[in-house]
Amino acid sequence: MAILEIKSVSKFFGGLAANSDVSFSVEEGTIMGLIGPNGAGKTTLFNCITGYYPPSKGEVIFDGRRMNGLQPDKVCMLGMVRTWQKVRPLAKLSVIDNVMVGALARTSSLKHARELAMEQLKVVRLEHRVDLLAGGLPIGERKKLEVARALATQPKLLLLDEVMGGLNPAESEEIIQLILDIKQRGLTQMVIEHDMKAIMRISDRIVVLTSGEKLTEGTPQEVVSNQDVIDAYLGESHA
Amino acid sequence: MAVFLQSLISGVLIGGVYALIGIGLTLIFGVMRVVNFAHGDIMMVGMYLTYLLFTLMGIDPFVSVLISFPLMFLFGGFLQKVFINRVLNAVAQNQILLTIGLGLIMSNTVMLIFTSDYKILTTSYSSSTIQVGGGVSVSVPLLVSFLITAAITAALGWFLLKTDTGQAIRATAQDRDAAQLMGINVSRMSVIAFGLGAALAGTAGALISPTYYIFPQVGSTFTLKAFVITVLGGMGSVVGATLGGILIGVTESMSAVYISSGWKDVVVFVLFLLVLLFKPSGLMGKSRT
Amino acid sequence: MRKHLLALGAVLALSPCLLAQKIGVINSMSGPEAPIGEHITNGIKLAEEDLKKKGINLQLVWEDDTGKPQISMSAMEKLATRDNVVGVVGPYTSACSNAVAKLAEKYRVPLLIPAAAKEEITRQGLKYVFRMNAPADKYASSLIDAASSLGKPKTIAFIYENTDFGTSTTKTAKEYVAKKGMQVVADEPYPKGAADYRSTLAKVKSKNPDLVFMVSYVADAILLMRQSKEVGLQPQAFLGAGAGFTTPEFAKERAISEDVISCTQWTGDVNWPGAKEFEARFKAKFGKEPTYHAACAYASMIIMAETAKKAGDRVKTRDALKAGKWNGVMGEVQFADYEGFTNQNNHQMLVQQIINGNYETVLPAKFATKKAVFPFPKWK
Amino acid sequence: MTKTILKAAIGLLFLAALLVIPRYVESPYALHMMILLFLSVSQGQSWNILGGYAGQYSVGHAAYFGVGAYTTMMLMYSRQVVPWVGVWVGVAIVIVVALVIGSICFRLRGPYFVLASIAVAEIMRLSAINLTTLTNGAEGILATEIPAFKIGGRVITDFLTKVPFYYIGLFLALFTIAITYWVQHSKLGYYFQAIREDQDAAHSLGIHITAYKNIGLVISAVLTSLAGAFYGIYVGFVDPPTVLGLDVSVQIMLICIIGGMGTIWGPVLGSLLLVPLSEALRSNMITEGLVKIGFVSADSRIGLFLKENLAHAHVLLYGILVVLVILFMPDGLMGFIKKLAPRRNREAV
Repeated sequence: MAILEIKSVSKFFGGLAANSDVSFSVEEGTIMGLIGPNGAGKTTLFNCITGYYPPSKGEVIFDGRRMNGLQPDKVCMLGMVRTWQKVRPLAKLSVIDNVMVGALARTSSLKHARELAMEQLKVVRLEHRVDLLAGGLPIGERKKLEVARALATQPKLLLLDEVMGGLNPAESEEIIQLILDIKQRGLTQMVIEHDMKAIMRISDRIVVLTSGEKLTEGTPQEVVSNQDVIDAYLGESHA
Repeated sequence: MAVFLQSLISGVLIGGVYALIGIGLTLIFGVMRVVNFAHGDIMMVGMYLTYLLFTLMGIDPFVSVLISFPLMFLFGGFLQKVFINRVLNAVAQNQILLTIGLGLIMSNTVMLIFTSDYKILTTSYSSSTIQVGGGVSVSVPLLVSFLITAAITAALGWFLLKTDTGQAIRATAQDRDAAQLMGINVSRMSVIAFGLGAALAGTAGALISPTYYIFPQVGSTFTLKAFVITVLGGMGSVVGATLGGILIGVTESMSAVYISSGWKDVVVFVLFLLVLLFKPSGLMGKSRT
Repeated sequence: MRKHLLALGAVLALSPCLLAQKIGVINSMSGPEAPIGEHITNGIKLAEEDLKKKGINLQLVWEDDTGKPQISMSAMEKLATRDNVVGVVGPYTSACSNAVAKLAEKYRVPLLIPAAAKEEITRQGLKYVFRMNAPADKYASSLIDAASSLGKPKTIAFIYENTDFGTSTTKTAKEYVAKKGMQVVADEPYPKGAADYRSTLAKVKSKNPDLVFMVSYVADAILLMRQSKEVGLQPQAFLGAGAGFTTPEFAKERAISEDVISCTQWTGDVNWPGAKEFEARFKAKFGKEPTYHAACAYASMIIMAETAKKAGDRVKTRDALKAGKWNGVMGEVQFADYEGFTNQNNHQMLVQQIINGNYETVLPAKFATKKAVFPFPKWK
Repeated sequence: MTKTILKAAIGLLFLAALLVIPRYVESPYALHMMILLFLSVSQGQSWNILGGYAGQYSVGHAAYFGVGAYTTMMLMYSRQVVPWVGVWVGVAIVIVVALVIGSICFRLRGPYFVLASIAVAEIMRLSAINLTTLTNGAEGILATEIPAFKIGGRVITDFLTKVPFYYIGLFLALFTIAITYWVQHSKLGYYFQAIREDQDAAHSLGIHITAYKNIGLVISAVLTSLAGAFYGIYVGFVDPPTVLGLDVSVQIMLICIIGGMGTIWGPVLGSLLLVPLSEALRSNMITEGLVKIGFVSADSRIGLFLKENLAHAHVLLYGILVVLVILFMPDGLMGFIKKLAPRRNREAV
């Protein structure tokens, strides 16, 4: 069953189309990869899905419900949560407090929230950083913190925006394992990623965006063998 | 009708001076994203400078602009280098508080030196007028200051559009990081912008002195006015600030006549809130995403 | 240095004996009211000097209230309970005086208010609160009476700053003109320090009033008159109620201040004992002409100090203030109970007009130095 | 564990000391200073909730302070409503005002929010000046006497001394501290801080930004209005500049910022510094002190200069203090103290 359906979504800024007529759907329990060159409109699409921008045209259907016009907080409460390409830790709060803010979406008890938060910190293996200030963490751990915080809101669908960006290979590998772990727990994910190798490994299906439009969609194998995709990527690397 | 025309004319003329204060503030905000709460106090310093030049050396307030403009430029540059520069990356409220603190220091230092007496500059033309007919008169000093304001605004426009430094300032205002990458000396542009802002505020102070009066706490009224003007015109927009200043001048004088002089400032603030609510980018500002 | 310390030690050791002479001063020495506060300070300094000559060594405890009532109250608390003063002179503003008056009553400290205008201050039946100056209603009544005796004005316009002083003076004035059957054609409060009054004045001009009644401090007074001239406002008389219209700075602006009628608590040329000398000495010492505030403060301090010296403690000082009668720079002073006032000096206001750049007393007749110019001549 | 007990014991000791002070201290001046201190703590703490925790830097808190003070005084003056009833009317009005202001100002961020909050407070001040029939305009409202507080015909206090005010002030200060403590240790506090740290991130985590900002504003405004009402009754006089002026807003904000924002003890620390300091400067105690310890002689040029000018210069020193704090202790005194204290487990990596 499709948990998320994107139906002909377009987003215009002034006269410019950041997304035009993008459609695809994400099956429950799978990982959908979203790739494309810089400026292809991946993050804009995330913003449209999670309520930061209202789509100019088209519909976003999540869990059978039309999401257009809903604010991000409502989107989160309905079970869809995102992370940020440029990490946004709550710098002056401790690691556990950061995750608790996420957990408080589902409970009003601080005690309960703390338990939920500890669980998620264990999932991302940050349990040894509980009392540090989030602003003081190194980048790799900040990325994990973002994931833990998002997980603490108990989503049905997790949207990860370049969660491996800026990490070294060892750290990336940890994140890949983390994403696969999360999949094991039955959570649907949508992942924007630049690292082609990584995305091939984790994705069940991949959507390719260029200049705001959907170029193609398919399994990793189908996508790598698609001539248009090769051109688009070669085009980018030659530019 | 005479009342209407009289109010319109004096509103526009006063608005010209307001515009000058607003332009200074908008420049500073544009380049540094710092809301300068000491702006009115800088203007006050300019007024006292004019007063000193007038009483000690007998220099006419309008002529003294030639001296006070560069002096105030240096003063502004100094403030930027020594104080403002340190909080450019700090949170907004710290910037605001720093400028509030600087304003307090300025007004109270001036008070220690000059006492808090009201100073009035009386020139030979202080109350001279031109009759336009129909019972409508135009204040000569106000008209002169309006013309000087117009000239300065035009010169500033030319500077920003046509010179390299001006373009660099505009680039910095548009995107600080990008400007830096393009090799623009951003911190120098900040000093220049703050200097210019201070010089314009000081000049406004000089121009208004023959028709107004001077006291150490005069700044706060003008600080608030400058904010209203800048927001109205769109933070960072020089043309907007010019129009905003004139709009505020006219609004004040019209509401004094048709509503009540007691409520005229309320009208201005309500207008301000309405603009903030419905067109936060200002009347002339481009919306940023 | 050591000598100073020794002297200081002696003063400290002797201070209980000197208690009788400890007098508090509350004044607005900083803040927006500071310009007038300075006159009060100087008036008191001159009084201190004169008292010294008479062998009364004062120990003044100065308190700055910055023009704020709550700070004024702090000052009074401190003076009454920590410094144990015999009496207090001040504060300047009505708001501060009002707040402090209650405390004076509570601590039973004689309070002599030199120059606050609000009527209510001495209308609360407070036994320890005395006031030197005539309250706000006198400004209005003496000016309007003067105008009525000079001509037959039927309409009046009010332009006043929207502060306590401005509104309360205008309020009593409006009540007074209503009794006199005059019609109010304009009622324009303005915020202090507005740069441009032209539109307001143009509006007033269109109503063509016989009298223009203004309440302003000096800077606005000059601005208002300049701009009145600009827009050609031409009533039978400009009446300036106190404050700004009675200052030397205003008189100096001859192009716009000539023939303006104002009223004041005090002038240097009035034949009250010592008034002329006070003016001359004040000018010599501080380089400024004294305002009535200075004279009020001077007289208040002299009276307070002499009374306290003789009486010794607070209660006796109060009784002596109540019973006493003086004649000095403020003319005859007596703290009387009348028309609902308590301990109020029923002070004679002077109506004056600027003639040839000088303040000339024109009414009441027995103090008059010149005949009034009426109606107001056409603007040149 | 013993440490917590020790802390609690010290706290209780302090509290007990504060409670018995009026029994042993008779000087009304000392009590007055304490009352000013309590007032300052409650003002700073109220602002702290919105400014320090939720990160919404209102420079218009005079609006709530003034409405609280004015409502109570107006009701007492013209309708003879006893102040402890009037206070709650004030609170009700302030809630409405805060929600209106919130719905306007919270659409705006950063400097725009600051400017809008100033504009609203200025509108309130000007309205208080102009609505003379309601507020008595610039003349202000003077309450000559406060009715005695009775329960069932028994007079609890007649407000003739400072003692009742001392206890009300103490209660108010403790109450605002308790509320802050409660906020910090509840979901609200977490959400406020999340909004302060990163509004967009907070939004994505299911936080209804506008709703929580408004909650923060209402709590802050209600507490501020209580402080205002207390001020009005204590001083017995309100007029537009003293309770609605821009410098009131700035003062409220300074207490918290100098002390340290977003901490429970910041505003307390700020008040402990600012209240005595401004009093000492104002009343020339510093010069007197310098003279007494023989640092300068009273008649020397420096001594005379200080005597003449230090009292005038207190606002100047205030300004210098603000600048120094911002430049060198951006997290306020609390932050400075924390930095000095051993870092314990705060070290990263």
